[in-house]
Amino acid sequence: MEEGSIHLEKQVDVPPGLIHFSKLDDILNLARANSLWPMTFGLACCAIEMMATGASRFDMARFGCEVFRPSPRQSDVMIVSGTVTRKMSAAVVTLYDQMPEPKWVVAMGNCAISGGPFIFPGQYSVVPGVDKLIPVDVYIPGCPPRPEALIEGMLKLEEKLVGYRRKSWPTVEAK
Amino acid sequence: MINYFKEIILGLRTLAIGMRITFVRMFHHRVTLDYPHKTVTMTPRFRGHVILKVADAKPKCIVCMACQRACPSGCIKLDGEKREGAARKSLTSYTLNFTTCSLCGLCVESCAFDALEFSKKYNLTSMHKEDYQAIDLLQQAGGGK
Amino acid sequence: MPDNDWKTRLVACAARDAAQQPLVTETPHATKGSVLEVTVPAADVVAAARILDNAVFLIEAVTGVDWLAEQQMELVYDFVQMQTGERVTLRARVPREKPELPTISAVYPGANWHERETHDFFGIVFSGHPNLTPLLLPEDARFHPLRKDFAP
Amino acid sequence: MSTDAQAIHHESFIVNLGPQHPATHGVLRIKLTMDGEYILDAEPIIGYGHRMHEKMGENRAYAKFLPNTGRMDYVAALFNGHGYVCAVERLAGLTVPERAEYIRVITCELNRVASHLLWLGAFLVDLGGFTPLLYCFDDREKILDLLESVTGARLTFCYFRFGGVCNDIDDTFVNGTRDFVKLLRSRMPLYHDFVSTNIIFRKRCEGIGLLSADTCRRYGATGPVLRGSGVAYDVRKQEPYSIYPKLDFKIPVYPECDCMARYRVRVDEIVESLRIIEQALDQLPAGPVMAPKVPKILKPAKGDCYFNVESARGSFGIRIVSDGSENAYRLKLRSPCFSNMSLFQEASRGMLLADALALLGSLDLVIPDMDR
Repeated sequence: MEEGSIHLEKQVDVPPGLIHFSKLDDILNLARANSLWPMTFGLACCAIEMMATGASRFDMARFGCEVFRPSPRQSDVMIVSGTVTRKMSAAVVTLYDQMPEPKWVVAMGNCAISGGPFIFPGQYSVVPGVDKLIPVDVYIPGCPPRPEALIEGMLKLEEKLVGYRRKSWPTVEAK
Repeated sequence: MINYFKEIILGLRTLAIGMRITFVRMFHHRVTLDYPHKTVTMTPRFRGHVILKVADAKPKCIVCMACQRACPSGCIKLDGEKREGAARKSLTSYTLNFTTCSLCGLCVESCAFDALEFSKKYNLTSMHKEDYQAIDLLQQAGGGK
Repeated sequence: MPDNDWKTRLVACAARDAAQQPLVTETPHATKGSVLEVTVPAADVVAAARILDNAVFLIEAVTGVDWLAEQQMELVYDFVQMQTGERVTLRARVPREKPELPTISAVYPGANWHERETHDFFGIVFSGHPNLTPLLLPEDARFHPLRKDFAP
Repeated sequence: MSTDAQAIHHESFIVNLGPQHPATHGVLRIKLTMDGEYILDAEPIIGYGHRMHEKMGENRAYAKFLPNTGRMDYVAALFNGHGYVCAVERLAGLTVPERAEYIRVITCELNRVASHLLWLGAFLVDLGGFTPLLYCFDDREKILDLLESVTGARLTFCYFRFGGVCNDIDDTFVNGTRDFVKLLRSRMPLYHDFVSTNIIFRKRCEGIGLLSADTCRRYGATGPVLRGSGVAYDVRKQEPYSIYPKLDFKIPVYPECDCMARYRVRVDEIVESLRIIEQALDQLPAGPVMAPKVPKILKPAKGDCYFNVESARGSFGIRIVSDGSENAYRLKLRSPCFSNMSLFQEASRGMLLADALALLGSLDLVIPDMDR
């Protein structure tokens, strides 16, 4: 890697706990799934759609994830909304490290997934996907994704946590 | 000293105004869209990712490569072959890397044969990145082989 | 007191071509977007900027162009008059192997960032600049991406 | 005062604001040297959102740069597109049908209203009031619905093309816009009641963040920042482009130089934009929306040109240097946020930190527009 760029380190997987309480874990996960606290972490265009999702029309509060925390230490979901540049990558990793376990990452938008339209041969600034830096749980493609897609992504994350999709949130097939 | 009390009174007044607005709003219609319960209909021009148009169970694409050339981020890859006895080239593969797409719509505009259109899929999500890195549009359009 | 005589003073400041004519082009606004284009010697940029400052011009942008074929770097300064909307473009050329010219950030403090950005992208050195460190690129960047021979 | 106490008094410390901080609206970092609650020096460190737009302009064909224009100042994306297509049209000598010009102005002004509404909400969140944001977003969503029905996207519209626009507007859009203009007019008193009269808001804005007209000029600050300092500079009036000369609108100017003046300028601009939209809808001519002969691959003649538009944040300029090939030789993007932000270091000196954040909010920054 050339001079002037920040080295992207490989993440070390956190080992699972030694003792498991299966039922208790299920209950804990159910509680976590219904009160995901995202971090206010806007990087680029998608951040505006994230704000729109939190605002009146789409209202993320209905899913228990309206408590946008400005501090990483109080949040458990990181919505990477926008392009991660090499200059920013160290800060993204620090923020991720500062979040308490358990924590999840949602890559919102094409830039966060793969660098999006800013990837071209000879590019010098954009990290090709935030999954090169931190483990990502849910990918939401789009440029930018609509707020419905972000809501769908949070529901997907809940599904990942508890293992099933709640009956009260029906699956929507786009027409 | 008088100013101090004036400000307190003014503050209470503005507080009352704000509370009044919020209170009145409680009896207005709901602004929030009940998303997963109500499906949102997309406008006809909504730009989702592109899909191939089909006519007579065959994609209308004639493999002129105009969309591949027009794409700013190079996310369309298509290939075709000239079969024996066929009047035009037929499509053998059409893959879209949706993760680098910028949804600009230049591909659809560049198509002179009306073979591409936007899908209305507005709420795609996945736990796997690979799902969108190579979307096989030909398969979605119903084969072609 | 705004200086109304800025045009003649600016022309006097301009560089001369082979026939000793000042390198000044005046174009209608609709064709190029600027009213007056003046090429000045690299050393006289500050003097030209001072003339424009006295005539209450607003600094719009400072940028560079890398002319690889001619082995030169061109500096382009854009100014606009706030009342009349007149637009003046200053140009200066420096050799590509030693791109250096004085900074105008003492006259226009806003040029500070523009010059840092130009230094980032082209490696042009603005002598006398208070803080010529990378602005948009990472702090330790040593590359100049908008040079035509840049290869990452 | 003893020497010890003096030493403590003059002890300064460094606070890092950002790159992730809710008040910086994105990935801006400010290195603050503080003396207690007072700022001694604030050095903005930018570039965390640098996305190489200028480089991409050089190695992509002219048409392929179009999607990028929506991603610089994404809150008011249409203005960048407008500046870019106008610059290329000027360079290539293309003429635009009149209907397309009207559609451009109508959509741009709608976008300006949306941008100012978003700013209003976000600014008030900075100052500690959350409720108005919900009202602002409600109105903004209505604009986005209108724009989505015509452009197909909610935020990063890629709508303008060289020689026109890619979709014609229909009666639904025209009627919807008329209804929206009426609705927003009726909502303006609500914002006034909610915000302008609020004592906390006034205390935090009046006389805070003073920027003299001369400071703005020397730093190149434009848009509502400059107009809030008493200078009536607006590209739409000073260097009229598109169909703005045919429309009757005022440039709101307030001479107070503080955050409140900038707030008032923006709110008045919303009202003026609504007027522009109504007039443009009334005058809307019939006809095509694309110039008849636009080459598929543009190769403008050698030369360069500059084009300015009045974006929601100030004067957005594009300089294109063409060498006759299908890519631009050099594409310079002059973003208003970059210049507006550069005066922060000088303006914030000696301010309280909380006031500096009010100033930062009132500059209406979009970080990827600044970093480009």
